[in-house]
Amino acid sequence: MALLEVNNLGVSFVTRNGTNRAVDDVSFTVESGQITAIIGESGSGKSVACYSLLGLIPKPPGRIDGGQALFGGRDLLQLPEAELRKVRGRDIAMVFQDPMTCLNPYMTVGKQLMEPLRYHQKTPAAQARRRALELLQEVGIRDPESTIDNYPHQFSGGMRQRVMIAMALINEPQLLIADEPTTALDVTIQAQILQLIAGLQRKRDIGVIFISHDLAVVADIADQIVVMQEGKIVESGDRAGIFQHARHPYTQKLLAAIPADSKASATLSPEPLIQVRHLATWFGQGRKQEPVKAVNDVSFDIRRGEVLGVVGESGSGKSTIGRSLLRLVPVTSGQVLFDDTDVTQLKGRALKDMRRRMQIIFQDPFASLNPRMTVYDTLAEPLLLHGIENRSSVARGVLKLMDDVGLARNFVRKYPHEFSGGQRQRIAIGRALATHPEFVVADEPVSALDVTIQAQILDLMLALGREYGLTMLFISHDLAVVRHIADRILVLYQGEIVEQGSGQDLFENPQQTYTRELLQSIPGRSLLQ
Amino acid sequence: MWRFIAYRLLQAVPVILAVITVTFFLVRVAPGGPFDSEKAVVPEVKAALEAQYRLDQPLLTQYAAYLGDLAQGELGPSFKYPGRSVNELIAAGLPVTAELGLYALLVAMVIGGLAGVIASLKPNTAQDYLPMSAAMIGICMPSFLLGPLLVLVFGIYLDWLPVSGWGDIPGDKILPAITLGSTYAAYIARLSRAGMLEVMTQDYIRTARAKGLPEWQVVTRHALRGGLIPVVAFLGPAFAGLLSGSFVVETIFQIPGLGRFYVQAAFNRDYTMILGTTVFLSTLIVLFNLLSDILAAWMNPRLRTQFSEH
Amino acid sequence: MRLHFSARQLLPIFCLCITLVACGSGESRVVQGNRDGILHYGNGTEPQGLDPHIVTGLPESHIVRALFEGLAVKNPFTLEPEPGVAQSWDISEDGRTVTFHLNPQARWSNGDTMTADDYVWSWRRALNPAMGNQYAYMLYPVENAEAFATGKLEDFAEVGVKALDQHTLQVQLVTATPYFIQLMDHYSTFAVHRPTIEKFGKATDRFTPWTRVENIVGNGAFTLTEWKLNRRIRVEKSDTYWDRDRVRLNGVVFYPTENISSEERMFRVGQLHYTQTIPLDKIPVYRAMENSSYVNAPYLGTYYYLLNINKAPLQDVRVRRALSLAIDRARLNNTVLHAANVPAYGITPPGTLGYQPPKLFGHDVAAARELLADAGFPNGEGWPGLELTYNTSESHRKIAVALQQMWKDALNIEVTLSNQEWKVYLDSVDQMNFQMARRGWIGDYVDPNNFLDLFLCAGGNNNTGFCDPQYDDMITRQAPRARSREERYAIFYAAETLLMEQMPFIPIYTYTSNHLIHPSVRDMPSNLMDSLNLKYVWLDQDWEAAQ
Amino acid sequence: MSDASITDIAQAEQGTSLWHDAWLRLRRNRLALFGLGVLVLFITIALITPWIAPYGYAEQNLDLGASGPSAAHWLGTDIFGRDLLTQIMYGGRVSLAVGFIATAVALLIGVTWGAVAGYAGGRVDAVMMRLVDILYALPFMIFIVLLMVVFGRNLLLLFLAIGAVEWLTMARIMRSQVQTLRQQEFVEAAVSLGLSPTTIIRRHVIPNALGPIIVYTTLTIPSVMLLEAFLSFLGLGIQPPQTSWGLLISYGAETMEEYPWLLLFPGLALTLTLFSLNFLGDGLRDALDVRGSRD
Repeated sequence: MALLEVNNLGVSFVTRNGTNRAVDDVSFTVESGQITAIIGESGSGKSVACYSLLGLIPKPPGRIDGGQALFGGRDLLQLPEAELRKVRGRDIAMVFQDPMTCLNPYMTVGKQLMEPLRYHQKTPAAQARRRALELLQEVGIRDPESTIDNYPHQFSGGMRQRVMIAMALINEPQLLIADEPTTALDVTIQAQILQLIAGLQRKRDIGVIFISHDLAVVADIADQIVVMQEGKIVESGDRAGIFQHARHPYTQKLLAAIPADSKASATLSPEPLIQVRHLATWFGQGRKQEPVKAVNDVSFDIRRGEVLGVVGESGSGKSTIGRSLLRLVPVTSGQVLFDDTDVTQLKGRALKDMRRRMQIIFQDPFASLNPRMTVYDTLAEPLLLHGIENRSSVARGVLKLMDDVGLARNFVRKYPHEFSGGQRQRIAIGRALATHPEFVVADEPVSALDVTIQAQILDLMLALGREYGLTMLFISHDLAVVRHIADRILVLYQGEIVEQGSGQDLFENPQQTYTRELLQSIPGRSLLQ
Repeated sequence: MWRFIAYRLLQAVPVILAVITVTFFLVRVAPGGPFDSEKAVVPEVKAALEAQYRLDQPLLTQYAAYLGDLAQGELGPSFKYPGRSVNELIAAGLPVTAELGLYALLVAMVIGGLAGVIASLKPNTAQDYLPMSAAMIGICMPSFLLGPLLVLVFGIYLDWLPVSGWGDIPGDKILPAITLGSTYAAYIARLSRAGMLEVMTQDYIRTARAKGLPEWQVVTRHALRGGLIPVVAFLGPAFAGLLSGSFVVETIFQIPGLGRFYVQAAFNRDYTMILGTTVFLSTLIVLFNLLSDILAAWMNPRLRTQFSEH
Repeated sequence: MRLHFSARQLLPIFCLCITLVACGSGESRVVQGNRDGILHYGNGTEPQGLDPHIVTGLPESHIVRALFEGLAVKNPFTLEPEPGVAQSWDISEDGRTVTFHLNPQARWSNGDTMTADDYVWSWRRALNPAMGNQYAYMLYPVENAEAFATGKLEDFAEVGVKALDQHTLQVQLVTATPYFIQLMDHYSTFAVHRPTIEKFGKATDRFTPWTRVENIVGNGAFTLTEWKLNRRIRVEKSDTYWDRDRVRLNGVVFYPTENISSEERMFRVGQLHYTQTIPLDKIPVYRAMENSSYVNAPYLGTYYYLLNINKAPLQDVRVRRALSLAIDRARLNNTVLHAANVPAYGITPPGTLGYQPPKLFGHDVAAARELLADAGFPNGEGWPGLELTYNTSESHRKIAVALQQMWKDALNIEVTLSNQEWKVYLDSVDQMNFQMARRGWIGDYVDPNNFLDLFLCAGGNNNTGFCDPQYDDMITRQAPRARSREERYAIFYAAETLLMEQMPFIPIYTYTSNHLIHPSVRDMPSNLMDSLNLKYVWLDQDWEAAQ
Repeated sequence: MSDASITDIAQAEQGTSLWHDAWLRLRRNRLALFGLGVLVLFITIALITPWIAPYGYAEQNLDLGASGPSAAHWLGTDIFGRDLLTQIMYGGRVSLAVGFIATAVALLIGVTWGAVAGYAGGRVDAVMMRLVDILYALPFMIFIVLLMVVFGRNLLLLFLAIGAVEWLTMARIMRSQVQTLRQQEFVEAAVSLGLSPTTIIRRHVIPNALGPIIVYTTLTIPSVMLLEAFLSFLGLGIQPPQTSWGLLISYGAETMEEYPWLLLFPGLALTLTLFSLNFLGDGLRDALDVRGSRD
């Protein structure tokens, strides 16, 4: 008998501008001892389906239209709130996406860990504490005795996710629902967490629902896969069935979107556009505190028309390099020659002219556009500022930019909050191209996008790069993406370049141990050619 | 931690000095002197009086002399109360005003805090508007109206509480505290409501619910701590406002506080008294601002660990 | 810091503290006071100090008169002087020499006997310019006193006061002064205890703590036992006072009741026997009560508007008279002032020791319009505007607003109001930069001279710019020479008539004293000087039976 | 590339501009609309008072004195027999003027001061905020009393004095807003475009920091009205025969037992204004909160 059986589940949200059905007639089963993955892009209803089972959807806007959710012989959807809360706390546990915000910052880790145990089973404090220490050990936290009384901000992202998992398992649940547990983590840490979840699932023989938007992530650990699109299940089957011979076009499109190849080598002019000599950018030169050496004595060249990839985990200093080149961050020492002029010494007018020739694209499409300026204003501002267009011709210039980035013209008067993530990134790219720059820094431009959208944006950037003859610095923590777009790749570790080479060389014979570890951690390693 | 406090205290010195200088010269510019009175004063007598208080010396020497005395903690004699020094008057008045200010702050926090938290649980419903409107009454009813009203209802008609005085008859501190505190209850209600609404959307609240905790435990054990930080940060400016506004309440309830001395001094051009009270009120305000900043930082573990590290 | 209270736990605590409090504020002070013989007295503002030669305000005078006693004391019923420290006094034929015979029983509160030398030393201290005594002019009738007080005379021996022996004090006056004995009741003429003062510094030192509870030595019916700043001052019956058998109160507690509304509320809940004043709008309420505790009586003072006769348009007497005639004083008094005062048509309050001032005009709008037309402003045309300056107070505002409208309706002229803060107002009046300004004068002693000498050319408190040599001559030369009171009053009458024809000021009303006095308070009569003599006052425990 | 003409832009689907979008959302919030309605009503009445006031504001009837609401005087009369409704209307002119103008002054100084301090950071920020601390430390009530006493009394000074005291908290709120916005990527993008700091503050930072400022403004207006009342209570505010709601309330408070209507009606006017300001303020803040809209 299946651990959890969901039949014809329907959930819709009643908002001012009409009701929309987030989950439409969804049925699936979860066996204990198996990992069932639910894959779908944002807005596909994958999270809503699971949350509604546990009553975690706020009732006024949300509404359960119908369906059954059989768990342990009882229909969760009919249970009174008090009963549902018992199930939620003891039998079904959850792990959420962003470890940085899912723990209560004002409470020690130990106390939060023991809370479910103390509340549901009224276990005395001393015993609960021992249980918590055991679990911390089990999820791989070294020396839990000394850290159990620390506060969440004293743990790294990966460590906090381990604490979340420990907290979920403390009441010995039968079902664990993990909602994109590794999306916010670095690729190496993501690999460790995935192994941890798979290991715990086998050891405790519990059912796991693994929700994700990225097929590659679940390629190694999922037993069953369910693919959802716009509230409906389009396909489901075992891992081999889905990856080898997916039937539904949407599933095929998802598979195709995973960057698997490395860029063909192109012939480039040898003459460097950017020369970086011993660049060092340190933060917090307080009197007494030790300065943070974000970028430490880095030197490299970027040839004209080349796409240089920079790969590294958070804290490796990759973003700082990008911002140092553009003088968005004060450079401590070293030289940055742009077409033989040292950018670090420029001031006033000269700096402004230089800024025209260098632009940046940011990661978060929601934060990189001024919410209170229409697309027209956002694109017109750089055109007018640098005199590329005058008052009369600016309208034509804006429309050309919109065509270049593939945005429909009649959206020109709209505001950022009326666009999807992908469309906003197109606007940001349009803004960067407005001044006809020679050099563009792309700081993780696609990390926040769904896989299919990610593929479109990468292709757009490659196409525009060729058309505008751009030289690009592409920064990302995702080695697969960088390999797909960059001619040459720098591997960065704690502010220093560890290795560099073309995508192909790096993948075939990585020299440094850190590079090898990076390669191992790429999810869905088996899918790559 | 102590380095931070020392640093802030050090910063307070120029602040207080600036306050003294501004007040010192502003007061002397005001028309009318300390010794004018309705019955015309014989010029010779007035000259003798001004000599006794060194008012006939050039302004700068007076200023230097005053700072010299201040350095030794001597605030000079009061013009209006001959035979009494400003130190003595302040020693009598300051503790009362500080105590009234604290009770008022307590009232404001209890009324405002409760209203804000209850309102935030069900936003934009009756449970939101009723408590918020009740807290709002505090803002639109000035103390010179609320005070007499409370006295009439509780003091005279119901005869539950004394009509005036401070510390003589039990219970005579309740009405003044409510009168003074109610204005700030509204501000605190809005702050705590906004703070709680902000916190309730945080992810760790969803985690708490996922643990199966009942709603009221989710609110008290998890949401309250974060939600009330903006309120604690507001206590400093609120206390400053309370001190300034306290003298109306002190006049209505015949409370021997510093505020009342201040207004009498201002109206009588009792220069040393004005300066003395201003210095003490400013110091009290600066200290309390520091205290509320430290408290707000202490409530946030991230800042607390930074403090204890260096 | 753990904020672990939950809403459930908080509720019970909250209810507990509400019930705890709601047990009423216990037995009222009046009931206790009547039992223990302690009078609870609302005293207005917090007294500045208790040194008789420094203080100036009314609140201070009540306490100083309880702790000290002058050579003569005012009888509260008749205001006639009664024996104080001096058991008797005799005045020479030409009225210029007064000899006081001190009562041998008179003692200081520390037991020392009072001697004539005490008075010589005290008057020297009171007149010493370094002392800054703002009431030194009370002793100016004494020969050379004014010269010494203004620093023109160094040697005090030339001042006309001598101690003939331990118990005889002889005073030489500049000229015959019928009201001189009354002045002996004013505290700036009181004796102070020399050893105590000199123990804490020079005689003329203002900062000495000699008036502290633990140091003060007085010679009055009570001694100081407690002074809590801005809270209360407690005095208790003195056991060294020569007339202590007559004193029936065991003690008095003075409260600083600055806010008149709060004072009235304290009276209503029985926290006070006596209030300093009463809010204007409460008068009709209390007057309507049967056997009400509201006491209203004539008071030696006049409320008037100073006119600056050097400034246009007031330099024309017709304008001044028109302004005065246009005011309906009776209507103002009955409505805005709730009939608490008496309309005034001169400077001297009627009935000042039998003197009746002249009444030259009444409310006559027609005459007023005619006068204004003659003065060149027919029906208000060409009126340059007039500003009335007054200091911030509830009653001043009400009167000013009412009169502003009366002038507008009657004469169609614009009068703007300038409400100034106390010291700014004093400064404006002092520097004469005003056109019309509110003014109130309370008599220092019961004699028309105290009001009429205001408008002498050299009068310190003239502030109108009015100067008429003939008027000066009548007041300073002719009146003192009058052989009898009738003749003196006739001269005063003629002088006041001349004054009112010139109208340098607009009289509005004669003051009245307004108090709330608990029925249990006995022998605290209201008198023209509203002067308080605690020697006579006593508390009747079964006052209800008497009603 | 087809030559796009201006008309092409015009036909572009008219995007709902943020302010337009905010107005749509505000229109659905009944309470905010109620608030807006009351405010507009009060302001229009205040503007056209001289023409519609039933009696002259100084017209007295001493014999009548304080009388309760009657046919002749809908809201009764004050102790001078002046019609209370007329007093409230004229009082409204002063109170609303003081409320809005003083708050505007506070808004202007506070917003610019906070924006510059927040954006500049470092030493400039430290100095500017130290000055704010000094003014915070000065017991502001006393500061106003001294100001009014020293420079005498006129309405303009009243506005400036109140405005000069209320901008402190405004500056602090603005500074914290600007500091958070400063880290936003769209500001960094603006820097990389080469825009000057002043343009960045004006075009990018201030419009996005207005939410909390608006809410605080709706709290400042009533408290400024009460501050004017308090000053008038001390005799330092406006001069008779001018009046204001605050003054009417302070006179009413003194005779609340004998003539309760003298306190009730002005109090009601002020309370109604306060509540409508708050409902409008909350409505505006929610309407402007972009996050609350689509995603």
